Amino acid sequence: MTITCRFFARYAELMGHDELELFLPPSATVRDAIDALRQRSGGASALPETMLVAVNREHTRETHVLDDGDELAFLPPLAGG
Amino acid sequence: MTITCRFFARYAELMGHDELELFLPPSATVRDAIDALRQRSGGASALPETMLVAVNREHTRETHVLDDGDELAFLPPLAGG
Amino acid sequence: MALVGPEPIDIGSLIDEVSSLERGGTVVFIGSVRRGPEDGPVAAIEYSAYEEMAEQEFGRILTVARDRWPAAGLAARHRLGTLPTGTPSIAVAASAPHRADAFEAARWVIEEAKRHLPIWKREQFDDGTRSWREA
Amino acid sequence: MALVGPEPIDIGSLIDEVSSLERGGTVVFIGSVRRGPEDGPVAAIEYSAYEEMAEQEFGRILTVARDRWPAAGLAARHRLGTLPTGTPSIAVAASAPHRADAFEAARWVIEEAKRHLPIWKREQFDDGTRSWREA
Repeated sequence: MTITCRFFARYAELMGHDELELFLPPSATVRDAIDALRQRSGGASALPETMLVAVNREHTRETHVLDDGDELAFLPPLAGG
Repeated sequence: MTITCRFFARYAELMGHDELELFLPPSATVRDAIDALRQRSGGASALPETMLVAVNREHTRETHVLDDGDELAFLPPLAGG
Repeated sequence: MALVGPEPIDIGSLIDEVSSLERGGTVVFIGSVRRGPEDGPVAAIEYSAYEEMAEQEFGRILTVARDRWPAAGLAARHRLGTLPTGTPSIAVAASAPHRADAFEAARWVIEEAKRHLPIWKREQFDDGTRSWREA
Repeated sequence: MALVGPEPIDIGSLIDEVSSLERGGTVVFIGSVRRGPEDGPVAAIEYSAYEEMAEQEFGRILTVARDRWPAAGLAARHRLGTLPTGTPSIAVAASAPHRADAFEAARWVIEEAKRHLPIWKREQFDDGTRSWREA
């Protein structure tokens, strides 16, 4: 299945871009997505092992099971205002 | 001695004016001034027996001894804002 | 700058007065003439004051507040005269490096002002009648 | 009306949005880009957001606040982009029949926004260097 990954702020800077498509087996979790990303070369390997995540704009946890077409966002620590 | 009395809001309405000169013996207190006022005919007799007062723009009490030339203000209950 | 007087309250200039680069948080309180279900058919409120004393007392309130929140910027106004419902009658602006102080200082100043300023209100109702409102 | 976006924050129109005759007390909070002794030589802050989510989260915060303070009027904005020191980045307006509610609602909304909006800051210093500021 295809997951759209989005990166913001420091993570986008690390990655060198703010969006990529990730291909994962069915029933993959957010944790699986993070592991798959961190095995890549380049900035992705420098991503933290645990990150704040949102799926389809809702905060969620690493155990969340992804669906095809989901938007998975990686959020650096928040500092609004 | 001469005391300038000032009346505000409801008290000015009762009195029909917002200022009058009061002639009092030396060492008269605020209480003496109130008593002298309330013995007058007209609106003054309807003034409350106790009132919030200020002498020369400072809150004070009925026992305050007045000086010649003082400004004695009678303040209805406050309701600013 | 008169703290008490007939001029309309300019919120923008009140904010400008308290702003500075070190103060990241600004709180403005605006009190307006209200016409709610508890208020009856209020058309306007006439505000009158012992002006010289109100000016002095409001100045003192700000002085005490500056002493309590030394890093804060503070400004305030109370308008006098006949103000139709919806019109601002009092405003307080407080800025500070951190927002908690800005909130506390603004709140403190408005509470003190409501309690201590020698200012009185007379309500004007839709039918033309008027009545003093005392706290 | 977008809650999050690049447009300058218009405090006057925020106040207008929450005003009504029944609501006698209005509190406005304005957060600006600060340059104080603790901040270093900050020239500007770049604000970036997960915009769709920030818009949704800010909307939810206001919905919860309206539920908690049903008589209140509430409005808010968060500005994005590169904002020089002194520029407002966030503003919240709350009005209510009584001022205690206006103060509480404004404070609650700003605290929630600071904690939950997916918005990030990168500081730009006088020497041209930049650094992410994380809470």
